[in-house]
Amino acid sequence: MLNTSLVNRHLTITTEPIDEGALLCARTMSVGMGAVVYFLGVVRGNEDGKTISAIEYEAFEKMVTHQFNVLFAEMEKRWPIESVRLVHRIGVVKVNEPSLWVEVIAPHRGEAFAACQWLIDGMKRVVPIWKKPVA
Amino acid sequence: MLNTSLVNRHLTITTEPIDEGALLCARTMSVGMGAVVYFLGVVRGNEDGKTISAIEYEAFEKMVTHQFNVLFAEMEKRWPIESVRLVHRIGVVKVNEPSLWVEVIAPHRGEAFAACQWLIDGMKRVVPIWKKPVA
Amino acid sequence: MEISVHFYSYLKELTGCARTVETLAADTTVGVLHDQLMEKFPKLTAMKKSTLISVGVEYQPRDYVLHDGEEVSLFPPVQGG
Amino acid sequence: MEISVHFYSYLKELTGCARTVETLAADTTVGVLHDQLMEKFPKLTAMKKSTLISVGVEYQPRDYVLHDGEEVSLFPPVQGG
Repeated sequence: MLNTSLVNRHLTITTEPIDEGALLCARTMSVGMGAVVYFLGVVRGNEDGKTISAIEYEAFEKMVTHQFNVLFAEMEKRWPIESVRLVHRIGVVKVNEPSLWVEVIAPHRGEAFAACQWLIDGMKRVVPIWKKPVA
Repeated sequence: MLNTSLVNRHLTITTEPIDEGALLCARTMSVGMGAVVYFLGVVRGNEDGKTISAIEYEAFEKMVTHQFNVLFAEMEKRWPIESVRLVHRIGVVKVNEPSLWVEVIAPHRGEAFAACQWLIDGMKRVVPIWKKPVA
Repeated sequence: MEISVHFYSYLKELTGCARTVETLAADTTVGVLHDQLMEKFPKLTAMKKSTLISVGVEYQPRDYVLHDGEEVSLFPPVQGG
Repeated sequence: MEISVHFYSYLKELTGCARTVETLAADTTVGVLHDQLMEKFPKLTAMKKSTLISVGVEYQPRDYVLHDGEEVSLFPPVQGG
């Protein structure tokens, strides 16, 4: 899908650790924007009551990219966002390390929170990524 | 109010610019935590339809600190959060610069989003800070 | 008794001062103090409905009974963030 | 026609392979292909209800008619984040 919107879209699917500092430095926002909502999903030390050391994420990458772009397009129709950036790590992610980073920039707080939560909910419904706990 | 909870509470009211990078470096979270929600309120270039260059924030500081601690205590009763950190800038804050930074860490996403939004709503109801647009 | 009163934000602009000291009879309530302040600073009257009042660092209702030495603050709706 | 089928996550563990190629009559639907795969890999049957099916990068229902050369993927509910 071609990104014909004026929204700044950034999507990275990577086996590398998520570098929040670098993502922060790369942020741009215009003077009309008043709200940045930022979410970090971090691997917890237990899954279904069992202690784990990591989670291995598997992705069907070509479809992941497409489905994220479908979600971005729908999100941009629903809310006046200026920027959406999302990084999902795949492969083995150790406990206490982030697997997901999302940032949404919009004029107002309510829009930014709603869009960010809608995007994560949508991801958990349609984006083909799977987890396997590592003991 | 004495902070007798085990929650990591951090509150700063400052005339200095908000240093997201430094706040990011100071983050700590235990292995049971899965979600970080982070909000940045940024001064927009217009207020009530007029173009502005900055907003001047005035605070009744002693009451600000007390009212934030009341909100933190209530938030900690409602949601199993591990950490809440909040920085509010006062004095003159230029357009495109952040006036508010909030971070909430909890085991799950829903709790972290709900607690963070509740805290900001509460702030806008009871914390004595006022804005004056600067032309 | 003497009660120190502080004004914040545009209430300060309406009164032209950040602080005043009021001499009140014992057991005066916040509401009576507010009425007395509106007589002294008539421009406060227009903001009567939206004015928030704290004693020390706590919000208090109009029927709160003041004690000697307490600090009262009057301010408009808050706007943090 | 020939249809390439990919398995992801634990469906791959149930079939013991990541990919298979099925020979099908023209106008075969996704549902018929799924039934044929469950015959070939009986362990898939237990997951029948929760299995998601895409053709290329789009989700498709059981009545979607397949075309020669299309790539079909079968996988369990997604769990990103």
